Amino acid sequence: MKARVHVTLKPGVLDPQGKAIAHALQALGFDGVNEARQGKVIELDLADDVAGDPEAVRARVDDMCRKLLANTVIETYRIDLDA
Amino acid sequence: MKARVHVTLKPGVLDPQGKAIAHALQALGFDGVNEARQGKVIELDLADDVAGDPEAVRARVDDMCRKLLANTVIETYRIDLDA
Amino acid sequence: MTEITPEIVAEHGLSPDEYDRVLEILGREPNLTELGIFSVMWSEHCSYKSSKKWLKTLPTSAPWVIQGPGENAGVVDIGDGLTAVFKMESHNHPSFIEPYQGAATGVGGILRDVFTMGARPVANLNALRFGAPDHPKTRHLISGVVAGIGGYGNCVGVPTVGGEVNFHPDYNGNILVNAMTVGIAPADRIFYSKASGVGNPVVYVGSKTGRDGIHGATMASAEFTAESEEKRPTVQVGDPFTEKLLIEACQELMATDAIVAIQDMGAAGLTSSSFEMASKGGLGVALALDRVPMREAGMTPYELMLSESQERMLMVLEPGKEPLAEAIFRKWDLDFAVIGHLTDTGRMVLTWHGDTVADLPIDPLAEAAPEYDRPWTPTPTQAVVDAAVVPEVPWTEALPTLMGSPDLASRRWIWEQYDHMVMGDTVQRPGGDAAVVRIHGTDRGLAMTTDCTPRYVRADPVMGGRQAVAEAWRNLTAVGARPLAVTDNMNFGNPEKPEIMGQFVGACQGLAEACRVLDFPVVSGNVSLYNETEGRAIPPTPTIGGVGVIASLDRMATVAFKAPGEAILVVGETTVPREGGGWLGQSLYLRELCNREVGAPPPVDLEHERAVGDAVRDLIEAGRVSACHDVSDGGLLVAVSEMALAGDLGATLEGLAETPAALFGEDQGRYVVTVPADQVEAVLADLGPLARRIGTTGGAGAAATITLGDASVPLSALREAHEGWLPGVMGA
Amino acid sequence: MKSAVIVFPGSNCDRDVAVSLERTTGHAPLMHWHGDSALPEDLDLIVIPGGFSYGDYLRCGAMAARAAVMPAVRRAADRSVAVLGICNGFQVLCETGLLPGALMRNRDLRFLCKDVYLRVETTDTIFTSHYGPGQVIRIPIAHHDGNYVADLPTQCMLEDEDRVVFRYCDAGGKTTDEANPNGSLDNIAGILSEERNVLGLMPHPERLADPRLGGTDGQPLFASLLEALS
Ligand SMILES: Nc1ncnc2c1ncn2[C@@H]1O[C@H](COP(=O)(O)OP(=O)(O)O)[C@@H](O)[C@H]1O
Ligand SMILES: [Mg+2]
Repeated sequence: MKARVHVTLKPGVLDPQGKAIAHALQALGFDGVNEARQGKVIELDLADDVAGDPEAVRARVDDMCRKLLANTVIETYRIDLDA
Repeated sequence: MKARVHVTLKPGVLDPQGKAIAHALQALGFDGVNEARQGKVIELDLADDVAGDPEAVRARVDDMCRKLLANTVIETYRIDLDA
Repeated sequence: MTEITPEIVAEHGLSPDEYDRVLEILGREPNLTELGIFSVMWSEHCSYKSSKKWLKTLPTSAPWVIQGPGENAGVVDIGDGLTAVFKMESHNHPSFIEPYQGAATGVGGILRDVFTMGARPVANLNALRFGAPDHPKTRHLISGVVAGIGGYGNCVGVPTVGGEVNFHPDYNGNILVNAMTVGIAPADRIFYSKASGVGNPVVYVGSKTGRDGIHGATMASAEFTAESEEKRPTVQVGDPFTEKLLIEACQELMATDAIVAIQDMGAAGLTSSSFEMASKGGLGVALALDRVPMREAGMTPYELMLSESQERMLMVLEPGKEPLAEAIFRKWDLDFAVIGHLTDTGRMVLTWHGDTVADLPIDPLAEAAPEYDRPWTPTPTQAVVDAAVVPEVPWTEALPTLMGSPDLASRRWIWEQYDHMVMGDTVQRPGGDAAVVRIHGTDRGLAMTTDCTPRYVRADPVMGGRQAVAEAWRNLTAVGARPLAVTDNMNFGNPEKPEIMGQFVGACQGLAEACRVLDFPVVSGNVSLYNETEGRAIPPTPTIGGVGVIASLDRMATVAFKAPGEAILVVGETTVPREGGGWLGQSLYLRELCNREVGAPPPVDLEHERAVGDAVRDLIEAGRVSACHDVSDGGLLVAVSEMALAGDLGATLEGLAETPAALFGEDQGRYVVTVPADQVEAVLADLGPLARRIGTTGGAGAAATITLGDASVPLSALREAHEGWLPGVMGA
Repeated sequence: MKSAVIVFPGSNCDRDVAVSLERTTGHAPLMHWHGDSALPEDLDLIVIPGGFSYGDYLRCGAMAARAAVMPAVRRAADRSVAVLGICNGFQVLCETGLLPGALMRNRDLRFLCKDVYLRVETTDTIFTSHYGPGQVIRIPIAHHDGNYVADLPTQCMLEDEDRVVFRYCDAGGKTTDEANPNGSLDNIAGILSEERNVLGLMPHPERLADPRLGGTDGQPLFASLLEALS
């Protein structure tokens, strides 16, 4: 089973990378990019014995996010589960 | 209109960050993570005059990916458009 | 309009008395924006209300001091028309909450303090204190803080060349991150923050303002609780790339004569920068806040005045120079906006799309800020530890243990994450006594170090304060530099507790005494109070950053043994208090091998310190010593071992009593030097009773040992202990 | 020898390499701003220096590779002008496609600044003729993303065409895994273009080319260029 965790900066938190990307796109002649924000996706491949009940898996991945994958001071996260 | 670009390492390219994540999860007592891979998501907020025909927008974002957002030597990308 | 209730006043960290003073100054109730401004201006962080009385007692002048405390950074003359500009600042609370960004923005902030004055930053240092190595949070904090310091400094392209690290359980809930920057500026082009010229434009440059760290300054002034950790206030995110552009743009503008005054936006951002500039110039200022470049929609005047967004500066320009300045900042892709002008009203008037949203008198607010004479009690004197009753662990066992102990183990794992060579002038990299950076294009050097031994300060704040200054002076001397001046970063607990205030008062006294005797004035500094968690204070930590100058890099000393067969001398041993004894109170021997952190710390005899240091420096300047290292943590045998490791050469020692006191006592004012064999007699004759020979260098590679009497320890075992500890803790 | 150093916003070893060039050649190189798309025609050497161009945001070197000056650099390279990319410059050259492969995050994920040993794999280049074949030299690295990757055909091609110029090794010249500071494929530290006029390398030869800084093993690289290009 695969879980995909999207980690993004909280709204309002400065995103220097995003800012630079928007700027670079503009310099390359791509007009009309109002804003760019950069986040991470972490794809986890979970062993079958761990998988099973999606709610349990979700709770487990949520725990991973809070403990390691996201820095909740400045980031938020979203979990997608793949069958 | 928002476009979301997912940039991930090509299969077969070693992912030191993903490896470290899998390792750290295990050290935290999360068993059963076979593999972790880390990618980027770049969220673009496109001006309304640019938006419009989804196919044109997609072509445009694809162009951005090839010109800047992804390094196709080691990365692949996927584009999602939000209405 | 928001009604100002006592709750709102309290949330802004103002006491009822202080609020009464607000009412008195205004003659009316403040609105929320005004209250916010009072609150940050009168926070401990900006007003120094608890510490000012004592900071005034520090010596701050010398013929070579060009600018002492009171500006963004201190300035000292280093000859040839150049100056060194430096300061140290803490970012303790933010680094505990978000180690990477907290530490990174700490570096960014101190860099701005220095380049605001017209200097090009040439080096960074960092003084770090973490909790117990085995505390569950420590690893995460170390890796985040180190990555953050490196991430910022490396990207900006300023080498991080030195620092120090201590571990103690009393930092478990409150780590210290003190960052120092040293810059070089031409003596005739120093920029100050004093505004002048009614009508002159006030200009905002750098990054846009967002809702970053609103109330950061008031937070940094309040004690930490588990609850405040939960609240997770918005932490500022650093953008080192923008900082690099800002440095280059400022340098470019500073080469013209467009700038009247300049001030970075640090804690309390736009509020304190505009207040300080106007207040120093005795002027007023009118700002149209709607012109401030904003990152987010819907920002309010309150937020704009309190935001701590990074990488921003405020300047007063010569009239008519706006287009010139704007062109430079645009070239570097930075925001530029004329947001107001200076007035003769002595007031700060803020408008928002034409409406006045705040109108405050500047002087009463900036200068009549509260100043407290807080009650204090002196720290009780500790008994002197009798060396005779200290358990004796054989030195062959004690030495490897000490070399691999948390406070003595190598910090290589840390400094290898810092680019310590960029700019191409790092002549002494981390690992020695002081880092040395060549003054670009010359053959002279700036030496720099940070020092403090918190366990000494806790046991005896006066002596510990002296020791911190003396050790910094000694580390500069040990590379052959002439010490010039210091910056201090006073990290203490809650000053409302008399015993904590007593530590502060004692440390200031010790600092002042040492600075005076050593001719080593304080030119800048920073105070961080309320470093407590759940009522438990950190060990008092007055970190000293010292800077000195080396007249010729050909006459510089390093710690490494250079060749076999050279004489090893100890210089300055006359302070040993008792026959055959050494000072074990508060020593690492006592802590690491006897598990006791007790006793009075080693006394610092300042006259002796000076005499010994001057003699050692004379030897170095005359090219008569081949290596030099001061004796500090861990004592004599540790100092010798560090020299052996650096040179990959062993040592055979003689004439030393095999007692913990003689080998590991931490008596102050001592150096170990090596001298080529044919010159020993002459050097010993010149130094007289100040020096004695304790051994000979020798044995290379696998055969190298530290030998004393019949016993020896392989250098390889010491290296393993020394280099292995930190990577072991960090799991890599 | 007429040389230019390209300066991007965020470059920070531009001055360092200029100092080395000036020490070698006796005159200062041209410092060329990234936004200026026209390079002088008579250059012998273009240096893309180390640093954090555009903050290394998105990917190291990615934005610099798309800067206005880069088409001119490419044209110069096509005309056989020597191009030297150091550290961030190597990343930029890979991102432009002037050199094959890519540089990823270091194996241990940490920024690393320290001296490493390199083995000179070929002296048949304008950059390394002053070294001996197989010579072991000591030069600092300072990077977060120096982990060289390339696919198998590329790897074979580099090998077959003698285009690997430096490999990380131990003091004795052995290319062991422990001596590999960042996880690079085959311990690769620097490679050449097909025409052998473009060199990219992660270590910083300009940082140990002055006895005052503790070593001079970087100096022969500049001396080789001087000899080849004047
Ligand atoms: N955080 C750090 N960053 C960079 N260098 C450090 C750091 N901590 C320690 N060092 C370096 O390690 C060496 C030993 O530090 P320390 O034991 O504090 O020296 P000393 O006893 O001479 O004051 C010094 O060269 C110092 O600059
Ligand atoms: Mg020392």
